[in-house]
Amino acid sequence: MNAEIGCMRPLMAILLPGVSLLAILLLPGKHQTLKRAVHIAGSLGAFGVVLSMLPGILDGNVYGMELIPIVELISIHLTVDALGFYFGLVLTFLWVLATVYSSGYIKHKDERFYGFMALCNSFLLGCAFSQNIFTYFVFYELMTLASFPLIIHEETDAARRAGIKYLKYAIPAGAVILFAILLHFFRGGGDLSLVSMGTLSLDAASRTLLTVVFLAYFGGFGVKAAIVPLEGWVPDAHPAAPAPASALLSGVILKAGAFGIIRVVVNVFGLDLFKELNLWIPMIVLASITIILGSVRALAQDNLKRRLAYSSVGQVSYILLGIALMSPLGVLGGIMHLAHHALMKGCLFFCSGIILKKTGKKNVSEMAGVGYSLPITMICFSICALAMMGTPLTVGFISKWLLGSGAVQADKPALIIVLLISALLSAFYYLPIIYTAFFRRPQEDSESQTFQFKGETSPAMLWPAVVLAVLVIVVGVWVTVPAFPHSLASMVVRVLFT
Amino acid sequence: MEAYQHFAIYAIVTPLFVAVLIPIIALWKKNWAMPLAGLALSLSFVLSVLLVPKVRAAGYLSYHLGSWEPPFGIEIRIDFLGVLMMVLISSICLIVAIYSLRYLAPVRPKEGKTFFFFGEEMEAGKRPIYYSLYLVLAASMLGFVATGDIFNMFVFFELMAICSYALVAIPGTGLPIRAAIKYMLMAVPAAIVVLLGIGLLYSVTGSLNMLDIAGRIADSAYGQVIVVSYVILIVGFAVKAAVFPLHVWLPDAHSKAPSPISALLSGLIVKMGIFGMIRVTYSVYGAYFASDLAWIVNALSWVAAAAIIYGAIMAIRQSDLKIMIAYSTVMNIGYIMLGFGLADVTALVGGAYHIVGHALAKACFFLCAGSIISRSGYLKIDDLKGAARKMPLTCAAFALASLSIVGIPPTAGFVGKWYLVWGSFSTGNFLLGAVVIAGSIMAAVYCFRVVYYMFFLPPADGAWQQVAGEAPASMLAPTWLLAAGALALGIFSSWIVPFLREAAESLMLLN
Amino acid sequence: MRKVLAVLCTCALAVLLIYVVTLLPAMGDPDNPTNSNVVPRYLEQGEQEAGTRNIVAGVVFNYRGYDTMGEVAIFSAALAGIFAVLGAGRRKIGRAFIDESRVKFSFVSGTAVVLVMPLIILFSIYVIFYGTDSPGGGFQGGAAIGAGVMLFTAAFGFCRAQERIPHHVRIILESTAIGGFFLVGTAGVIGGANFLTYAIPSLSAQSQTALRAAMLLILQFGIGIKVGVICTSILFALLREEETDGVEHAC
Amino acid sequence: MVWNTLADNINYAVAMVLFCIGFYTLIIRSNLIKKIIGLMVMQVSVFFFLVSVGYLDAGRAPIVVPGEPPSAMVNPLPQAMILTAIVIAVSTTALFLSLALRFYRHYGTLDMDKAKEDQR
Repeated sequence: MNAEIGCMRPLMAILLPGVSLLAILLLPGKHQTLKRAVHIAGSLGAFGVVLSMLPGILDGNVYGMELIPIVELISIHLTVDALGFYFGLVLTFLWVLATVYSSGYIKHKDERFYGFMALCNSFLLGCAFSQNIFTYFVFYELMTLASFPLIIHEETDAARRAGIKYLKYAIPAGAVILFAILLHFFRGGGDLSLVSMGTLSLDAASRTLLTVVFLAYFGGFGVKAAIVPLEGWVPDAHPAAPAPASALLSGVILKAGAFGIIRVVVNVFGLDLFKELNLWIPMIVLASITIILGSVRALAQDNLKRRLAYSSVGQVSYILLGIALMSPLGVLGGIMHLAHHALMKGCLFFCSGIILKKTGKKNVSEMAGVGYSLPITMICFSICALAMMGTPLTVGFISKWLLGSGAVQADKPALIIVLLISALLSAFYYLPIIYTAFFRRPQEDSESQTFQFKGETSPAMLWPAVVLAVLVIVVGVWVTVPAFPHSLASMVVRVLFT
Repeated sequence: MEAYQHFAIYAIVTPLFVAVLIPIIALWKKNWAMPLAGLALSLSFVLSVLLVPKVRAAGYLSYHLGSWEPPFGIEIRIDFLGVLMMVLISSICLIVAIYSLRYLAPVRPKEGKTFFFFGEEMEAGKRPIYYSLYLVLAASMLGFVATGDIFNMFVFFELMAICSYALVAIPGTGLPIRAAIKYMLMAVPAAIVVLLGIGLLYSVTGSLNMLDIAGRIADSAYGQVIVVSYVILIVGFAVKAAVFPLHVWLPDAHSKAPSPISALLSGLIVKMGIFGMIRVTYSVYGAYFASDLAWIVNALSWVAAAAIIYGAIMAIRQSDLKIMIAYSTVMNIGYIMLGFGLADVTALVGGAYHIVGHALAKACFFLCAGSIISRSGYLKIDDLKGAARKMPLTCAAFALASLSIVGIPPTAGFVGKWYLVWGSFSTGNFLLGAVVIAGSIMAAVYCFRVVYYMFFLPPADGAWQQVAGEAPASMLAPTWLLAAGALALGIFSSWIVPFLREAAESLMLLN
Repeated sequence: MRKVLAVLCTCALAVLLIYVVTLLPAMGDPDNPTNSNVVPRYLEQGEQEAGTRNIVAGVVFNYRGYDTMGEVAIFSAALAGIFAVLGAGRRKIGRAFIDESRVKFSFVSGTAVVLVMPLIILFSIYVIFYGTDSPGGGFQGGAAIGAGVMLFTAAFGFCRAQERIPHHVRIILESTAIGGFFLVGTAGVIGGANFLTYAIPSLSAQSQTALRAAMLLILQFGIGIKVGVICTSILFALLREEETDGVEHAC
Repeated sequence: MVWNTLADNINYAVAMVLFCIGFYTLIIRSNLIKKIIGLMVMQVSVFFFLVSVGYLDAGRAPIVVPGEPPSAMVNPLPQAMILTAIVIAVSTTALFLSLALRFYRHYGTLDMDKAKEDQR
């Protein structure tokens, strides 16, 4: 790994949304349009700055800077390596689309929503660019707090309950992570950095201790990543939050947990130690259970967003499965799925938001004929739903294919069955939506005016969904274009397996 | 003799002198009390700050009052921890004094909306007395942390106690009076007990200077008396510090006092009890510390853990805002005690850092509560629903301070807890470390509940209708200063921690 | 239940304390640590160094003058605290239950008090000024003044006693002691010594003794006045009846 | 052995017993004035203890008389300490009494337990 190049760009990327937040706060109340523009500009700026690091990253450079030493031996330190850059690029890109989308979607108390959205963007970028697990933890916790107002934005009772439930899960999880960090730091050698491939070793700490540390990390990050016994907040939070917030929750915030686990496995433990400790088998089992269970429970949901949320529970575990396989192709698939799922699920939630706004329909059973009134939306939805099932020529297929070959490579071909069952189940819960939307006649007696063709929704909401749907196909077809997930993920894998 | 050596004594004496001037001047100029108090406290603050580099360079500052060399006269002996406490005390006293100005102001109805709760209750004649007592309180705390003589420490301890009883009772109505009586019933015997402990110690050493005693008890023939006197002194200070089983006076006194006084009580005065314990343990009983007293100190760390859990549970159960904040103090005293009880340099750094961090955050809490109460008259947490719609800045300061109380990373509360956990892990007390983290979660429950009510719930029917709006700037600015201080201390901890570590090492070195 | 607990607590405390007593050095033994450390210097050089033949006064005012300053501050703070609790009102009129006593004013007691009062004041002034050389001093003399005022009040009633020593005069006199300490201390600092040094080193050696005596006198007098006045003020504050009906009661 | 020491230190022992009596009064009585009396007994017992600490067999008052050996004087330091402590005790008691007075005027009783229900 190359030496770090001192550089302001990571900090700039983190601060840019913050600047937009300030502008939102300082501008007087009446300039709504200007505020929206500033908000979009802030997230665009962050995306631009991240993108500007692409050539350097592809050359194998590492950008970074140390900000402030917090306590002895530990500082807030930013570093952009290939993996962090990858996550940062995905999240800033999705964020740009979500800000555009929210400028059309959010009509009530929009300042608060924009402000916390910008804050979340900053903090998540901090997560992506953190040089040590402590910095990761700091930004992660701040992000948890800043995302709470996004979830309860609608201020209904259900939203409040969901928000409180979210905190009830997330704050103890934060404490567990802190406990892991403390054990790691004080008993595991005192190196929290995420730049090398494995800082812990059996020389410095006992086997039991390392296992406890891993379990604490896994449990703590697992709450965000929605591992099965800890996923309880996900299906409540998604339907309660406004659509752009649910898209970000599923697309990025859940991934922050998964990304944390990736960092822990790859950079803290290192694949060798991880294998040595025999932790990969239980992780594979847990991931498989989550995949199946998430899909099964999605089948039973009638509420569209709830169904999507359960789908996310299953899909995020694909990433963990890929990492736990510890074969080059498996890891590649897992990491790539991080981006792929963000594209697909982002689009699906955008579409569900449009449906909710235009027709007021929350439940799948009520959606008969929606395809006629919102054709473009539903086409985007269908593309992504098909991609979720793993249809070739879409990103979903790439992930599944790589994961499957990874399983074979890791000598665990039985896992292919898990992938197939999951694909089958997702077909069972996605196809009925498409079928209902396009092929079922709306019942004549119920509010027939909503089913007339009234034109699509406002461009601010439509275009993000369209862009994502197009990307789902483009990225799925031209896999190896630079800046697409494959190029970056394969850089990571190359470093890992040499 | 260089001029800076006189800084410490003038930092202590000036407020005392101005305190007796204020009633005289108030005979003619009623409104001069606050500016005079502010002037005296600013002088103390400036002098304390100027002392910091000097103390840092020399390790300590020794000043012989009346030019008598130490065992014969009284010595002022300021180590780094002492000078840090002096800066903390003088700054917080100054900030809270500024806050008091409008808090105590008489009722000024504006369109029938604004009313000042406290100013209504207190007669105007009491205002100079308030500032007078306030200054004596500040001076006594400064003297308490600066002194190197154990009997002088007792004198300032009593001075501080008398001022705090009077300031709790100053509204003169039923509940504050009762709270003050409850406080006195605990604290006066505690002071007597401290005097008894000093007497026992004196009877076997024949000296009152701390350094001298420390040297004499090292090879004393009266080991058991010394252990008993230690227990007695610690119990005495523990009452003042409101350590868990002896805390019963605290929730009443802290919640019924005027809010600026609550801020001082929670932010500084209970810390003086802890400071007394630290001072006595390390500076006086250093020689016995590692051997005969180890089990007592070790027991204190478990008491501290109990305090953390108990305080947190009680804070969660409260429905009154100020009582909740008071129980939070019980809990945080547990944290500081833990740092002291673990008998480890790192843990002591954590405890000392928590003293500072908690002082800022808790003072900010009480000032916010004071602003809300004086603006709206609401005391219950349930009434705070929707408070942010009328008083966004006050509520935001409360939220920021609660981050520090909970210990979310870039705040002072986090740094303190981090070192506490470090200390408990490195001494092998994993359970205590886990208690620290569990306490943080419980703190999150009671702090974030209030923040949630303020920001995210609509007000109850008709509530907050007649409230005029944000508190005046002279109340907001101190609140925000404290909140920002709690944040800044978290971010720039790496500037302070090396000093504290040095101070802790020099304290522990006496063993 | 409460009783049992109290008895148990007290017994435990008693056992602990008696146990300590058996371990303490024998009382009155000249070899005790208390008699062999620190103190010999006070006894041997106290007169010369502190300028007082009464060594206790030397310790109180000179060696440990800082403690005394704190103590004086505590007394002032207690008075301020009492005002804070009972109400400070600079009301000219106050009444007390003794003014409404049905026992008639006795000529004999009045005359006796009038005759005794000057003697009390004289005695207290003696105690104050002679405190450096014999038992006595500012505190004791001040307490005597306070006792005299108490006697006067008992005989003539609150209203008349209050008229004699008006509120604002008391307020001014209360600050004499702390002011004295501050001035004496600062004089030492200006002279180049430490705070509360009873000397100005920059002056000639001959004048030092006189200077020290003068400073001691200032302090003793200040403390005496202050203690007397504060005793009086505390008495008045406790006596003053709360005006519940809102009507001002004339004397 | 123990009894001998105790007999020598009978002043100390009495002071400690007084202390305990004061403490017992303080916690068992609910009347405020009685509590204050208990407190004062505790205070006085500590003063008594301290004065005894300064005692010297066949010592005389610490006032310098020319011609007498200085070592025959009792220890002046505890006396000075007690002088300070007495003033402190007086101040505390005065403040406490004024609080009790105010308490009585407000609640009409001096009994802490009886006033407990009265939430004013």
